[in-house]
Amino acid sequence: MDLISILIVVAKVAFVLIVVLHFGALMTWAERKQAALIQDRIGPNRINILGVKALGLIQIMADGLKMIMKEDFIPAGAHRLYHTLAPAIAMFPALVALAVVPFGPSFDVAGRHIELQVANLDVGILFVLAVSSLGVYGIALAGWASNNKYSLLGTVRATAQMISYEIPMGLAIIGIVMTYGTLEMNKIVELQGEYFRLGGLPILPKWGIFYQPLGFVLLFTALIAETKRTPFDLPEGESELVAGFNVEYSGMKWGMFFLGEFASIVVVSALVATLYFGGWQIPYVNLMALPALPRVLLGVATFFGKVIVLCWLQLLVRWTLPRFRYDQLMHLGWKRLMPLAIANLPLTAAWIWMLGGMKS
Amino acid sequence: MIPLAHYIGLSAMLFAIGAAGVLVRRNALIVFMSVELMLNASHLGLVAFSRFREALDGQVLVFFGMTVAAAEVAVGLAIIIAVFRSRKTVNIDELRSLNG
Amino acid sequence: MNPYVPVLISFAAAVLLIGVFLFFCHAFGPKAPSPIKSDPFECGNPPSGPAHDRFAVRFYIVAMLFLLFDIEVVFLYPWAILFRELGGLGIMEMGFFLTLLVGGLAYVWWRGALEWE
Amino acid sequence: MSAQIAFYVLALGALVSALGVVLVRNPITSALNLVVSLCFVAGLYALLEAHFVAAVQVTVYAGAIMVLFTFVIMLLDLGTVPARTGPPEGIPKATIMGALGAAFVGLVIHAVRGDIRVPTTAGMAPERVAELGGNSRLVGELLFGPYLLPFEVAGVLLLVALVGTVVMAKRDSVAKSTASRRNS
Repeated sequence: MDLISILIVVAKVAFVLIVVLHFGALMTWAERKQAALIQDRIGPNRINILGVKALGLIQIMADGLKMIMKEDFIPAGAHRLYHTLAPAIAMFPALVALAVVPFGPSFDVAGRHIELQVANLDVGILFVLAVSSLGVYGIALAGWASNNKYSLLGTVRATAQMISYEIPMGLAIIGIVMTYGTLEMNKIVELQGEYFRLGGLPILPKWGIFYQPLGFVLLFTALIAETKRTPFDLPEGESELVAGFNVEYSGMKWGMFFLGEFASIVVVSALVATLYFGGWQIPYVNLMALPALPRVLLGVATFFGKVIVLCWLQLLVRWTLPRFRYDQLMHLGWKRLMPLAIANLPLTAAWIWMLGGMKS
Repeated sequence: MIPLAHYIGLSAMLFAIGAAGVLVRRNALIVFMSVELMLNASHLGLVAFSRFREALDGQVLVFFGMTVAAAEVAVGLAIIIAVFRSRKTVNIDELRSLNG
Repeated sequence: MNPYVPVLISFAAAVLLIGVFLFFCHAFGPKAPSPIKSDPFECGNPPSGPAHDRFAVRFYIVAMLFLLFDIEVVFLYPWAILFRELGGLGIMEMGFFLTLLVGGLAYVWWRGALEWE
Repeated sequence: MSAQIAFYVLALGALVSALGVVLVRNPITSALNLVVSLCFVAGLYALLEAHFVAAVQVTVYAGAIMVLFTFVIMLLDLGTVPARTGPPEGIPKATIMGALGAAFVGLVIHAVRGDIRVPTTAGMAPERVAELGGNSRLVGELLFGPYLLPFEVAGVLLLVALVGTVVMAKRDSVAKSTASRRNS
């Protein structure tokens, strides 16, 4: 445990944080542009620095600056400490959940073996589940500490929604664990580099999506519900709850909920890309045979390409589907996703057994 | 390596804090949380012994312990809610109707 | 290196970042409190009654069901890791457990605990 | 050396937050302190190389059991229930309990002074565990081997708890339907 390996870890952590935050910030811009496209508008295009508009990208900086310059306001009767703590807790999981996700192939440099993954834990996927299950407290505290009826109602709805969709989420991931027989993320990505073969010819990469099409749909739905965005934005429901659990938040604290939400979109995409779309693997290209530099560049670019596509998919979902009613939301979670997620387990077992991957 | 005795001492302290909470506090929910604290102290002891015996059985037992805790909390809180609905209190000193 | 060292560094970095954000929102920006502003927001009306109120029993039921099913899901993880090695016997073992899980869900459904009218 | 520092930091954190559970007035603060304490103990599990149990501790204990506690406290609006209606939470009683607790801890520490030696029969040292496929896999092998019967019984226990919870909570929900309509 020398200084250099610590520095390498710090660099990796910084890289992941910077990527999550920048992707999150870019998502605010992408979301508005995508919405404008769908609604036949132009979207942000006015803000400029010395005439440079950069497609409206400067808007992100303006938004950030605006949030910092706003009054940090705590309503009367609110619990001051918890009011401040809530956005911090809500944002925390999105910032650390990617620590176990590998974002590129490993390489050797100067006699060191470097894995492009912050922490390779034995319990990999369970770490993501454990950390994200703590995010509920941020939402719960936000509503409870605000001393506002709408906040509390939004909080109760949000908490019930998050915990309801955590079960189908956990069950859907079990399909992936059954398929690859490990919880370690880097092994899962490694195994997705192999192929289904027909007469020795590689036909399809062994990606999770080909083993688990149903599981993918379930997990993606459950994860979108966990991020609390339309069509699952009941907790915020502008038209009924004015803004739900974050009514009484302003300035950067509100911005933290907001940024946390966009960062968790990135986390969701990274998780789905890793579990179902081969992570940094490129189909039919053996990255590990390439020299270190092109291998890393190609691998990292592939991974983030997949993440961007999945983020964009979530934007499309958000601007295409209308909001559910609360009873429909609970109905979908407990009466549709849950039985399907349980049914997915015997289906997976049968499928793997048919492919001959099992000891009898 | 930290000696096993340290873990056992810590476990005893956590257990004592939990036990004191059960005996002193009157809010049924906090009493319940103190029980969880005691349970957790015993889990810590089990895991520590499991590590020093170099056998994983203790960890499996802790897993079962958590299952029992979950079942107990679900039913226990349902009881507390039912009591609160009929008596409008969770103060255990006011719930004496079983005393006869 | 112990795999938890990077996790710790990651946690520390996240806490640091959040601290910077909180400092930003504390340090810049005006401070102009007023009694009207600090009223709880109720769409412009004067606030009526206390903000905290008791909620429907359905919400407790959802939370309790979540807890029990969460445990069952966690039990499935070690099985899923060993699934290929355990073979037919493992499927039978888990089949029994899953039957209980499905039975529980069916019971809850039948009792109408999942209804939100 | 760093393991020692980690142990003492985690132990101190667990103790302080455990005291927080018992000493504070506000039930929400109590619950949050317990969450923190549970997370510190999860850290101790990780230090003891029990990775799977550590992850389950956070997911189930901190992420599900304590969420239920928080939920109940928030929903029953216990933050505003008068804190002391019965006899006061008296100082004499607390002192006696504190003394008893201290005596208990002293007894345990006296009993384990120096150190305890335990036989290592199964030979599952951390290095060996890593060789055999990791902590989660080996815990699973025990769970679906020698502990199969308890595992199935745990399933039955969960089913019973489920039925009990629903019966208990559903029984008076009809009478409260007015309240629930107001809050839906």
